[in-house]
Amino acid sequence: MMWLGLAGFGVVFLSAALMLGLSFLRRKSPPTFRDIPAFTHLKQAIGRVVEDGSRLHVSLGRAALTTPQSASALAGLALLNRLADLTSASDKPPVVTSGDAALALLSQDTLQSASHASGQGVYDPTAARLTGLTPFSYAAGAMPVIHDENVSTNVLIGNFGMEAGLLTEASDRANAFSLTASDNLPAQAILYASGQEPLIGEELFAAGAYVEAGPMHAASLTVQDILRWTIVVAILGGILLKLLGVI
Amino acid sequence: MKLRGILPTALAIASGILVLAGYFFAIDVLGEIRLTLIGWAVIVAAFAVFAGLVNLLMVHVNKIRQREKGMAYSLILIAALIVTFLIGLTGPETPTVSFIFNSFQLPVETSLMALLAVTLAVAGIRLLRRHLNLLSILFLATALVVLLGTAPLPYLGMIPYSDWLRSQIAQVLAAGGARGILLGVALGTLTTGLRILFGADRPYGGDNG
Amino acid sequence: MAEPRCPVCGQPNPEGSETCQFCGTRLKPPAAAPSAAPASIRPGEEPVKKNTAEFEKVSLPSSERQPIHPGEEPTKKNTAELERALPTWLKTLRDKPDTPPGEPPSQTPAQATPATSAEESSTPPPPPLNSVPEWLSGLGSAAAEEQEIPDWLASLRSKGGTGPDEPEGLTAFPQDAGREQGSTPAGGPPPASAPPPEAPPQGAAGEGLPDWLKGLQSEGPESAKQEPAAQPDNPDVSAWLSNLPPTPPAEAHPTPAEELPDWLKKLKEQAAETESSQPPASATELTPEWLTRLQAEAETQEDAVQSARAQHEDIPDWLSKLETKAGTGATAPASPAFSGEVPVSPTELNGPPPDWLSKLQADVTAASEAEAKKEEFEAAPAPSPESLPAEPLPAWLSGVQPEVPRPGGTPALIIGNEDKGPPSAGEAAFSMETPDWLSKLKPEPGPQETPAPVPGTGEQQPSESLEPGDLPSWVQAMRPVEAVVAEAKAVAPAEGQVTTEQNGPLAGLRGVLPAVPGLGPLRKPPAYATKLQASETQQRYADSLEKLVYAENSPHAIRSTLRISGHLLRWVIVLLLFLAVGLPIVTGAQVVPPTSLPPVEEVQATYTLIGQLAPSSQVLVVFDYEPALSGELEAAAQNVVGQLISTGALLTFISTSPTGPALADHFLQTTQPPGKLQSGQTYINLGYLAGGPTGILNFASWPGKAAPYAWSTDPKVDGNNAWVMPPLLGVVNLSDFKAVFVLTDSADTGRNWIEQAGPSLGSTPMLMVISAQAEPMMRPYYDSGQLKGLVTGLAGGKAYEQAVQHPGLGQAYWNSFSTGLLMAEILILVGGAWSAFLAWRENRRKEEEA
Amino acid sequence: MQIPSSELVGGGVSFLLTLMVLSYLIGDNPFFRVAVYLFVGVSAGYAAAVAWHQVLWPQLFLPLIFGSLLDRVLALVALGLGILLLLKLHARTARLGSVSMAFLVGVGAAVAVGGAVMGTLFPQIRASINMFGLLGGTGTLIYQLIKSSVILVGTLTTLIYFQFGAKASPNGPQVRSWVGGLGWIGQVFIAITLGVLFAGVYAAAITALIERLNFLWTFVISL
Repeated sequence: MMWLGLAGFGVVFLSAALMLGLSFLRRKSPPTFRDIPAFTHLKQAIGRVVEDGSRLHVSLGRAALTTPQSASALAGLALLNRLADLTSASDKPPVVTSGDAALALLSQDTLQSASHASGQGVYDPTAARLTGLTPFSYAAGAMPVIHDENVSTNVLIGNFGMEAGLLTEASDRANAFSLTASDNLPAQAILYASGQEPLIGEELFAAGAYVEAGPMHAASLTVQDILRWTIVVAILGGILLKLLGVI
Repeated sequence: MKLRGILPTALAIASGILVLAGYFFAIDVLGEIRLTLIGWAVIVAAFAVFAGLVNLLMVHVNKIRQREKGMAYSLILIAALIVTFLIGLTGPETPTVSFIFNSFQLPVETSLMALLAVTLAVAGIRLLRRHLNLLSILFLATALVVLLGTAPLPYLGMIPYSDWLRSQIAQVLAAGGARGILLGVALGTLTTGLRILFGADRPYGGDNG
Repeated sequence: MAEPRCPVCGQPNPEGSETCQFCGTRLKPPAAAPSAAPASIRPGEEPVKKNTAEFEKVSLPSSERQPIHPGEEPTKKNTAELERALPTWLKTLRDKPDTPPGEPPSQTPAQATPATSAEESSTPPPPPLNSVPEWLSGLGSAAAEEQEIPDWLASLRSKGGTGPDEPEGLTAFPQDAGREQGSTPAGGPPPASAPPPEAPPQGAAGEGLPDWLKGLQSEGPESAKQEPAAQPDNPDVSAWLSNLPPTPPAEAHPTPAEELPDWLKKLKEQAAETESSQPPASATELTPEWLTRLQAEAETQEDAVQSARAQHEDIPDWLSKLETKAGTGATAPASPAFSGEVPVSPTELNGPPPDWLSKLQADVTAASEAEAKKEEFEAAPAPSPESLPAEPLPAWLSGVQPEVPRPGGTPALIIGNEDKGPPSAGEAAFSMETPDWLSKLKPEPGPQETPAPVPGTGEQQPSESLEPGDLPSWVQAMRPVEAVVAEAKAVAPAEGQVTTEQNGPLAGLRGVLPAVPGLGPLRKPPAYATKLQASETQQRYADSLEKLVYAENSPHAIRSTLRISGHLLRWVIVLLLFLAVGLPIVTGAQVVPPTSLPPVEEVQATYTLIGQLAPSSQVLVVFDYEPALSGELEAAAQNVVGQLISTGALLTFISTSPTGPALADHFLQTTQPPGKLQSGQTYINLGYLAGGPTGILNFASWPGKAAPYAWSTDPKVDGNNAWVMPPLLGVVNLSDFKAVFVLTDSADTGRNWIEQAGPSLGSTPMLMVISAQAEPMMRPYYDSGQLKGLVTGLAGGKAYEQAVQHPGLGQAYWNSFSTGLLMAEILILVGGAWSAFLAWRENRRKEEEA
Repeated sequence: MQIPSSELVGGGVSFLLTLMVLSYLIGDNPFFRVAVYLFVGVSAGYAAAVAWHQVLWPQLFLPLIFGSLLDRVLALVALGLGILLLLKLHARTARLGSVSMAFLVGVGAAVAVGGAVMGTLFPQIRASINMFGLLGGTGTLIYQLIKSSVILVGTLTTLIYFQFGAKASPNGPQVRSWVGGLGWIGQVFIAITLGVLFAGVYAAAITALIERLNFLWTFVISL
């Protein structure tokens, strides 16, 4: 298994080098990405939030930071950071709900630094909330937020399970716009059916790049594309070797 | 980045790289360090639970203070939380806590799951109203075929070949799609994690990147 | 009737000719224009409707009562209708087809008389000039009729004061204009003596006025030619202007307006006359004319501003209001005219003219041209405040805004555009949804839409307003008359009732265009006033606003219907599903035979493997599912664990979910016969394993350290070292267990166990009982041999029951499962088809409307 | 049969709470709110109790009190990080807490990256390749080949569908036509996959509904 570990290190090291290099080289001419309508609609929804004084609700899921699913939450936090920035002109700060305590604290930090960055300095510590410590209690705690706090746009991005269906149902009843993304496959199926603008799989991690969160986010997508084709080649090559009986 | 932001970032990068090294290099020391750091992280996460509880309480205490609409619910929540926690301190396995779990938490959670039977049906019905395209139609058609092959029809039994069709769709077509999505998610996870390890994304306070 | 004349060269053209044979100017509106009738209500359309209704008073054929859209130009037939009503003297005035344009006396009346101007109005006038007043006159006249005001316009009016006041406040404009005009031409310079552009400024440098002109020359050829023409010797105006320079523009307007009450008394009846004489004046001796215009425009703006704030007649009052407004009223309809203004100090006057002046200058010709077409007085002023370049937009949107909270953010954007503050991030996001027509605001500054302060207005005038090259022809036509009647005009203001036309082409004629009697009804047909002659840009605005209004309204409608149908749909589904699921439970009806499932391979493998376990085998059972799915997992795993117990296996429970240990207890209570298992003896619960995959890895590599203590409701067992108890006695590594069963609802958790614990298992088989939704992800692990057995969901549990021939929860739920799923399938199939039909119909409707 | 009072009370509470939650199907109402807030409070209290009993006490305080020197030192570091995190509760000291949050995030990111590469990328790639070893699985060789090929096509086209890079064009960013074509096939696989998953979720949900209605009925007839 030693070689596997080294291969893993190689993949990570190369990805890191590519990301750093591309983010530096392309910082002036950012790459072009395919159109994902969900992000266009999200921008419009954010515009409405700023305009009509309603509220943006960002739900970051319930990924524990010590699990591999934490990446989806971290991607959600990156998006939150940008959204908080975009809505800084709004009357109300975005309300953020999480199903993991550490994640809730991180969302507080993100909102706080965003409010400082926007020069408003007004930070509402209760804007980032832990609504429950188990998946369904988290969803149950977030539902009243959607119903009661004049939320016109819901962004569900992170690690959700089937409880996501309750959040989209609440959003639907509140006639709110919902952009939804989860790294969990069954949740993606639910969100595909019930969300207005569902993001599928990897698109969750592209959110930062699509809301111009920084050159490193754009570089990330380019690296993902490079790795994608590397995987395709690796699989096809591996199968060829397998059929030839080499491996 | 300000000086006070450097320490957290450096700590995040250092701890991350140490843990990551433990994954790739079969060196006992690295493995030990990795397990120790993750052990610490689990403990810190447990502390975070209590910090989170305070946040949850603060939100609802504020609602009560400001006499917001629905403050009665907040009262109920706070009371339930404190009572359960205090009793739980005697041990979550004690009969009382077990009673609370079985009588309060379990039925509500399973009932919330039961709600999905209706809300998902509504979502399925509304899907084509929202997105009328080939893929949505394919999505619904697949779901219907799989459901048909999941259980026999009343008084009719299994539709011939429906279970075979279901297994082929679920184990061949879906297996391919699921694997592709999982690989894509893994790629996204990789780059997202690396952004943290570069200090490009710093969600832990200070100025975010 | 007479053949159409070219508005530019004045030459007669054969009936029906599209363009002037002499200068090529288009004589008729494009044939397509009238046919472009939109299905939806258009902003610019309402006033037209109203006026076409009035049109019936002169009994127009119904064919002519077509809705007119923004940008549609008057059609010949309308004006022809009015020919009947024209006094003969007016016709005679016009019947001199072959008069060269150079000859004013004949040419001028031809241009000025109502009928002719009406006829002229059928020729497409240069948009920048006449379209604005024409177009907005519709707006103004629409304001008069409550019932026909569209929502957006109503909201506009609600901002601009009550219906009746608006016209009243606005009618002051033409009267003032007429009054001013009557007084100013005295100093009208003889055309011959019209100095070269450079001359007048120098010659007049001593007065404040020529400085203006010097400045105004920089505004482009037109202003350069016209302004100098009359200003040097125009005492009235210069006197009037002498107040102006030291005061900020906003305050400059009221100065002439202080005379307003007098004009209102004296000039009500002859407003028409003065109007008719304006075009020549405005064209020929532009200085007095445009200066009076400036006043008139300014007053009109103020009137508009005033009516927009509150109904108000007292001038000093509204002057003071205006002053405060000039500073703050950025949102009032007329305010953009003042927005960004800087108080003009006398020294500044030598530089470029105040922006508002250059802007108003751009409007002078527009207003005059519009009036030359005999616009209705009530209607004409209405546009004038809004006809100021930048105004239609804010005015409309200030009206739309309250009505339309979510029109793609447009109103907010307008405000954002006018905002001089730095754009915030929110605005940046906003700009992403800027409609084209709004984003065009910046690229298209100048006479048309941009507020006057936008630099370069003057430069842009030629491009847009050179087309109104018919102005020079007016100039040619008017000059001599002005010169002749100059003296008479000088005294005109003194007279109370002016019954003799003193200026313009109708000089000397009596009873020209009497106020109301006789000609009232003739002037009434507001076809001209309402024939919307919008420029391309204005048309774009109108269309965009229409889209805006439409896009705003339709979602509301859809949403409301969705809400109602949503509730109904939900209730129907609830009823049907509960009936389908509940009836078998209540009645105990067997709708499916007990053995209704074919044997499932992976279930059989599980059954076989458990059957091969030796008695007292130590087995690890992982309870890693959420309480929400306990119903499904308990039904699926009931007989799996039951068979393990019946083989005498010693069970160890563990979980990576905080609720797992409690669920394990609940599982034993609800699915297994009581007393079969004894904590600490036949089974042990190791509780919660924190850390997710890392916790699993810890447990896999050193189980005793990762989960040392027992979790039990039995105090004797709880908290003690579990690894000295029978179920774990002798177990050091994970591979010491005879089998590992993972009960999970999550593919992630299942994968974690396979990937983290798998390598430590050695030959120990791992099997899983999973929720139905995890199957596509977990099944490959069974195919690859990493899992030796797999039981999936209720169906798997039922299949297992059939295998062990021991009915349990699977059988109890199976009938409801069958009927419930069937009902769901029917609902989704039928409902989905209906939704598809609705969506298809909706899309088609949208396409048709588009 | 005589039902123990505790079971009766517990059953009664469960019965009421189930009805209160299901009432959400009619519309959002106070009963549902009460049940939900109660549930959130109870579950949070329970999770906190478990965190204390199953994590902090055995993994932090026991080693701190009874452990070896090394255990105590390690536990002290963890305790220090934990206390720093608790400082986040106060506005003035909140910044100190970001140290432990940074540690948590750093470890979390590493676990995510390690898990993604070692736990998903490599195993899934290996599985895709091993499909063609045609060892495991059932059916004839031809069937195995066809099945493996379909899964392979599904995997690759789905992966290709996510291609983000595109070329700028007047009609907006466009991916290469052949990539778009493969991506479209991938979309078909995604739609089918999500459809299967939706069916699975629905089966789980309706099982939960059956379990609840079954419980309600059982409780009613047991009275």
